[in-house]
Amino acid sequence: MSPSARSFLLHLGVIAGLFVLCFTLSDYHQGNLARIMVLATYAIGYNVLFGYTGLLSLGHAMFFAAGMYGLGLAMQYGGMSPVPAFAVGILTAAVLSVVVGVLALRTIGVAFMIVTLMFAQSVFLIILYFGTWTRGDEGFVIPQAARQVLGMDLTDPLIRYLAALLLFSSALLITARMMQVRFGRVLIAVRENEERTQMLGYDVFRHKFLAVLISGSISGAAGAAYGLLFGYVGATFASVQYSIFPLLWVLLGGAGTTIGPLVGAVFMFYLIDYSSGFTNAYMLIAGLALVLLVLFARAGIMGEVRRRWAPWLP
Amino acid sequence: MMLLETKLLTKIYGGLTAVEAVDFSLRQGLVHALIGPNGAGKSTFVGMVSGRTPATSGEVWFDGQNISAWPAHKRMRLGMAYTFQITAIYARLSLFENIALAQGMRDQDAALDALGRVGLDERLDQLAGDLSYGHQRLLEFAMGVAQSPRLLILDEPTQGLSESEIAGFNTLIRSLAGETTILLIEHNMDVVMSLADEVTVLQQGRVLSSGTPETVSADPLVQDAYLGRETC
Amino acid sequence: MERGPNQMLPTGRVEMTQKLITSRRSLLKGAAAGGLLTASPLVSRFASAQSSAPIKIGFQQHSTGIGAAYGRWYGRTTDAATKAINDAGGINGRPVEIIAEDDGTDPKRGAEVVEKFANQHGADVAFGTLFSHVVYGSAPAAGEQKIPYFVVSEGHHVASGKLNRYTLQPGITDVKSQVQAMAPYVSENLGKKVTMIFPDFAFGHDHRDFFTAAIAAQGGEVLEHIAIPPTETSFTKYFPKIPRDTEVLYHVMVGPAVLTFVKELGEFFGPSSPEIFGFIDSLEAVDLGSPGLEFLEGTYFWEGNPRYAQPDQTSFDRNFRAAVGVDDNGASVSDPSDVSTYSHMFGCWETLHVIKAGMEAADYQGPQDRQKLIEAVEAMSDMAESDAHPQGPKVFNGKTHQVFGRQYISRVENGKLTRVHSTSVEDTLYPDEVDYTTMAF
Amino acid sequence: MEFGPHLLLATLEGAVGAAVLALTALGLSLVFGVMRVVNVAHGEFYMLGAVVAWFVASAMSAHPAFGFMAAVLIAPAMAGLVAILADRLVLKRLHYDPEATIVATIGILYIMQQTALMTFGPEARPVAPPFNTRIPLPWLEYGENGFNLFYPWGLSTTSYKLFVIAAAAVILVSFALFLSRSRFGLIMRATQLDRETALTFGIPVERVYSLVFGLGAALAAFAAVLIVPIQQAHYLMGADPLLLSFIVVIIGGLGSLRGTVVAALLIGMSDGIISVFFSPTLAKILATLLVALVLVFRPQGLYGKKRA
Repeated sequence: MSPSARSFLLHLGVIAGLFVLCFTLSDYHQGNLARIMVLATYAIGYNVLFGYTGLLSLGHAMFFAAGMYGLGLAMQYGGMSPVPAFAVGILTAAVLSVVVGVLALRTIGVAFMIVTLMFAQSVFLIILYFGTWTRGDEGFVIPQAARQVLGMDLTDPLIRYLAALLLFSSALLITARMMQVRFGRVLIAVRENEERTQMLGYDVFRHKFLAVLISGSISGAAGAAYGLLFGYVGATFASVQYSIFPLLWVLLGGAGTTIGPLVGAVFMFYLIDYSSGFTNAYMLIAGLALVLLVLFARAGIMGEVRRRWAPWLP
Repeated sequence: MMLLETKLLTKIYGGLTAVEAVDFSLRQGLVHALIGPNGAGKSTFVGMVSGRTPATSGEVWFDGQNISAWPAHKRMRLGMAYTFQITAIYARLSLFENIALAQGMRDQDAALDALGRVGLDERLDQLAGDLSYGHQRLLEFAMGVAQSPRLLILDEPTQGLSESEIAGFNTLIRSLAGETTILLIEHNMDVVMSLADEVTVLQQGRVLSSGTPETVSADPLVQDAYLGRETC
Repeated sequence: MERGPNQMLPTGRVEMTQKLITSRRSLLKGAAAGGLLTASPLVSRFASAQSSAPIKIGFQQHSTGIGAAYGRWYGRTTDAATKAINDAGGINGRPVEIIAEDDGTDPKRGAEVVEKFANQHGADVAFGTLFSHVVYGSAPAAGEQKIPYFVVSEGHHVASGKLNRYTLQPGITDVKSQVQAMAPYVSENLGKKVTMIFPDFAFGHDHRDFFTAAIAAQGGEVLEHIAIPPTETSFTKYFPKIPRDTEVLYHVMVGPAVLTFVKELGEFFGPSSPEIFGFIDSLEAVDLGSPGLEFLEGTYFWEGNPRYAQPDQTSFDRNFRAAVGVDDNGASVSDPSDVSTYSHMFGCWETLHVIKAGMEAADYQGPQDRQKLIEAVEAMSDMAESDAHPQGPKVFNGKTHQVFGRQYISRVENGKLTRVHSTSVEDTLYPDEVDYTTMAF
Repeated sequence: MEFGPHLLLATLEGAVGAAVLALTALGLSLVFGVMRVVNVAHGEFYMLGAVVAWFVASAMSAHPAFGFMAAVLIAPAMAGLVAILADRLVLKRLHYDPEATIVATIGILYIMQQTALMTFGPEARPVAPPFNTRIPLPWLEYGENGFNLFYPWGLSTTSYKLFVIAAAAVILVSFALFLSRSRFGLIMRATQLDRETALTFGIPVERVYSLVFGLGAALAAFAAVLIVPIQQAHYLMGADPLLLSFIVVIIGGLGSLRGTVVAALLIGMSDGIISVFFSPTLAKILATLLVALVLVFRPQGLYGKKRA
C-alpha cells in the first residue's frame, strides 16, 4: 500500500474514531473533546507554518483573535447569521495574514519571531483601544439564541461536537492533502534548506507567503469556531499566552506531523485538567514540559513514533 | 551563439570592489573554467550570474534575454542549475526526496536514472545526511544534472573528492559535453586542463586573461600571477 | 477531584501566604471516601435527611493569574461559610461539600471549569467567580449546561441582561448601584467639581459612565476623565491632567501596581490636595500602614464592608470575622500583615447562605430541582441583616438577578478607616434593564 | 497644570523609566550580542530581583536603608546564579540553537513565574525606599516684573527617584568601562565578534556564555531592585519589562550596547511625554508597531552592524 494511501487511511481512522467517541464518551469528556478539536484546529494552522515551513511565530493569537472578532462583531453589530459571520471571521484572519506575511517575511529567524510577537501585541492593544465595540478585555457574549445554524442549535453538546469535528477533520484533510502535493513538499524543502530550494528554481517567498496565509486562515477559522461554539469573544484570546499555547501543543504532539497537533492538544489539556486537581501550579508543569521537550524530545510524541516505528507517518 | 554574456558586471561591498566591470561570454555546449587565486571574485561573479548576489552594476544576458533584474529562482527556471561551494543538500530527507525536488516530479525511475549517472543508485529511501562527504557532493551534482539545465554552474565541485572520485567526475562532465554548457570554478589544474574548452582567469575582480587552456597557461601575465614561472 | 491544592505542594515548603484552616470539609471528604462517615459524629445530625449524600457546590476560584490575591480570601470565606452551614445542620439536612477548581482568572479555563462542575463533579450549583471577563467567558457554559451559576463579581453584567437565566448575583451589589449611591454624599460633603481617574478597560468604563451620570443628577460635573492603561506601572505623568479647580478627585485603580498609584498620588499633591474619594478596590489586601500611604489621612473611601470593626459593630459582623479568622483590623488573625479583601469576600458568605435559603425554599433534592431553585431565589426580595447577611440588609431583584444593599463611606482617621456614612438601599436602586423571569430555562 | 511644568514632570518621570529600562534592556542586549540567543525569560529575572529584594528587605528589621543595601547585593547575585544554573542545565545542552533557546526560555518563564506565585504569593508587596523626601520643583515665569520663580502645584519629584536615575547612570558608565577596559570585557567582546576565533585563542567560550547569561540576568535584577521601592514586587511584573526591552534592543540594534542605551532613553522619555498628548493605549500601539516596522525595514536597527 503506497504511503499516501496508508496516511489517508490513518486520517480517516482518526476522524472515524473521533466520531465514535462522540457517542461513547461521558458528557464531560465529550464537552472537553469538542473544545480540544477546535483548539487542535488552531494548532494545525500553527503547524503549517512552524512544523512544515520551519517559521517560528510568536504571534498566532492575532489570527485566532481576528477570526473570533470577525465573527463576533459581524454577529453582534452586523446582525449576520453564523455561517456568513464565520466566513467574515476567516476573511478577517486571511487579510491580516496577508498584511503580516508581506511585512514579516522580509525578516528571518529571531527577527521574524519578534516581529510576529510585536504585531500580535499591537492587535491586542487595538482590540483594547476600540473597547466601545470590542468590549476590550471583558469581551462580550454571543447570545445562545443567535447560535443556530440551519435550524440546529449549536449549543446542544452533540451538535457542537459534530460541528467541531467537521471543522477539525476539514483542517486535517486539507493540510494532509496539501503536504502530499508539490506545494507541501516545497514547504518542507524550504524548512530543510531555504537557500538550496531557492536555487532549485522555487519561488521561496511566494511559498512562505502562502504558508502564512493558509496558517493564518486556519487559525482564524478556529478562532471564529471557538467564538461561535462557546459563545464568548474577548481580548484575552489575543494575549501572548494564546500565542504560546499552539507552540506548546505542536511541539508536544510532534511538529511537522499531521496528527501531532491533535495529540499535543489532548495531552496538554488533560495534563492541566488532571494536575489542577491536586496543585494549582499547573503552569509550572507546562513550563517543565516545554523545557524537557526541547531538551530530549524535540520531535514530540508523534515525531518519536515516526522516527522509531512508523517512518511513513505523514 | 552565446548562451551567457555579462557586460561590465561589477560588485562593490562597502569599499571593496570584489568584481570589477567583467565582460564574459560563454558559448553554448562548451565547458568553461573560471580560475584564479582565492579572493579573486570567482564565487561573487558566479553569484551575480545566478542571481544569489545582487550586482552593483552591469548586465547579465542569458540566451539573448537580459536577466539582470530577475530573481534567482526565475533564472533557475530559465534553464540554469547551481551547485554550492559548501554542499547544500536536504540532509534530513531521503535521496529520492532530494532528486524529486530537483526534478520537480516524483518519478521513481527518473530518480534512479539520475542517481545512476553518478553511481549513487543505493536505496532511494536512505537519508542524504548519512552519505559520505564525497557522495553528498555527487548527490548535489546529480541534483544539478537532474534539472536538465542548459547551463550548469559548478562551484569547486571536486573539492574534497578522492582521486578515483575526481576521475569519475571527469567522465561525467565529458558525458554531458555538447548537451549542457558548464561553467566550472576549479582550483585543480589537472581537472581544468583535461575538461575545459575555454578558461578565464580572474584576479582582484578583473579578467586577467581568457582563451583556450593552452594559450592561457602560456600567457606570461597568468604565469606571474598564478601558475608560477616554468622552470625547466 | 477534591480541593486541597495547597496542602500537597511539590516544593514541600508550605506556601508562605497559605494559612488554610484545616477545615472540617477535608475531613468530610476523607470520611466520605473512606466510608468513615457512618462512624463519625456527623452522622447523627444528618441521619434524618432523605439522602445523606452531600450537596456539592462547585467553587470557581482564581487561585492563579491576576485574581489570585482575591482568590485566596474568597477560598477562606467559602470554607468558613461552609463550616458554619454544616454546623447548623447543612442544607435540607444534607452536608455541603465544596469542590474548588482553579480557573487561572482566564475565560477559556473558566468555561471548562463550569462544564467540569456540571458533568464531572456532578455539582448541584457553581459559584464564586469575581473577574468580569471570566464571568462573561463562563456564563454561556452555565446556561448551556443548565447549572445555576452564582457569581460574586460586583460587575454590572448580570443586571445588564447580557447573560442568561442561570446566572445570578444574590450576594454582592453591582458597580452601577455602588457608584450611583456615592454621588449624593460626594456632591453634598466633598464638592461638585470632580476629576475621575480610572483603569482604561470595562470595569473602569462602568465607573466613568455611571458616576458621571449620577453626579450630574446631583448638580455636580466631571471636569476631566483620566483613563490609565491596565499594564501601566508609573502614574505621576497622568496627574498634571488634573484641572486646578478640581474639588474632588475620584479614583478607582485596580491591579498589582495600585499601591504605586496611591503613593505617587500622595507625592504629587504633597500638603495641598483636593478632597480625595477612592474605591477600596485600590487597597484591597493592602495594609493601610504600608510605607507611603501616610498622605491618605483624611481621605474618603467607598467600602463594600467596613474593614475595621466599627464602634456600633453588629453581632453578625463579629461572628463573621470570628468564623473567617479575621481580626478587628480586617487582617488575618494569625498574621496581622495578611490583610483581607474585606469589601468583597463577604459576597461568598452571603451567596452560600442564599443558596441554602433557596434550596430549602425549593425543597431541593437534586439536579432535577435546579430550575425550582432558581425560581425560589427569584422569588426572594427582602434579606434582613443577619448572620447570613453580615454586611447589611439587602433587597434582591428577581427580574434582574441582582441584589441591592447598603453602601458604606469611610474616612481614614489616624491610620484606620472609620465609617462616616452608609447609604440606604433605596439610594442604590436603578430601573430594571432586563427581566430574566420571562426567559425560558 | 500648564504645559511647561507638565512637560518637565513627564520628562523627569520618563527619565526614571528610561534609567531602569536601559539597565534591563542592556542585560537582554548583552545576552543576544554575545550569545546570539533571545532570553524570553529575561522579564522573570527582573521579577526575581524584585521578589528577592522584598524577602531581603522584610527579613532585615533595621532601617530600610540596610535592607535596601543588602538587596542591591543579594538580588542581582541570586538572579545571576539562577541564570547560570539555567544556562548550564538547559541552554548549553541545546548548543545555543536560537529557536530551541526561545522555546526553552518560554518554559523557564513559566517555571519561574509559578514558583514565585507559590513562594512569594499573589499579592503586590511594597519595599520601603532607603530615603524618600518630596522635592517641589520651581518653575520660571516671565511676569510683569521680569522672571520670577514659583512652585506650581503638583510639580515635584522625590529624592529616591533622582537616586534611581543617578544609580542607573553610574552602573551604565561603569559597565561601559568594564566592557572596554577590563580583561573579561575584552573576552566578552571577542566572543561576540567571532565565537570560533575566540575558541582558537583559548577562550573558554562555554564558561563565558554562562557568565554573560548570569550578568544579563543580574543587570535586570539590579534594575528591579532600584524600581521596587517605587513600584511593588509582584509575581506577574516581568511581562511588560520584557516587551519594552525587546522594543529597546531592536530599535537600538541587536547586540549594540550604545544603541540600546540611546533607544532606552528614547523609548523611556517618549513613553512619559507621549502620554501628555495621545491616549496612553494609543501610544503603546504606536511604539509596538514602530518596532515591528523597524525590524522589517531596517533589520540592523539604529546602531547595529548590517548583518552580512
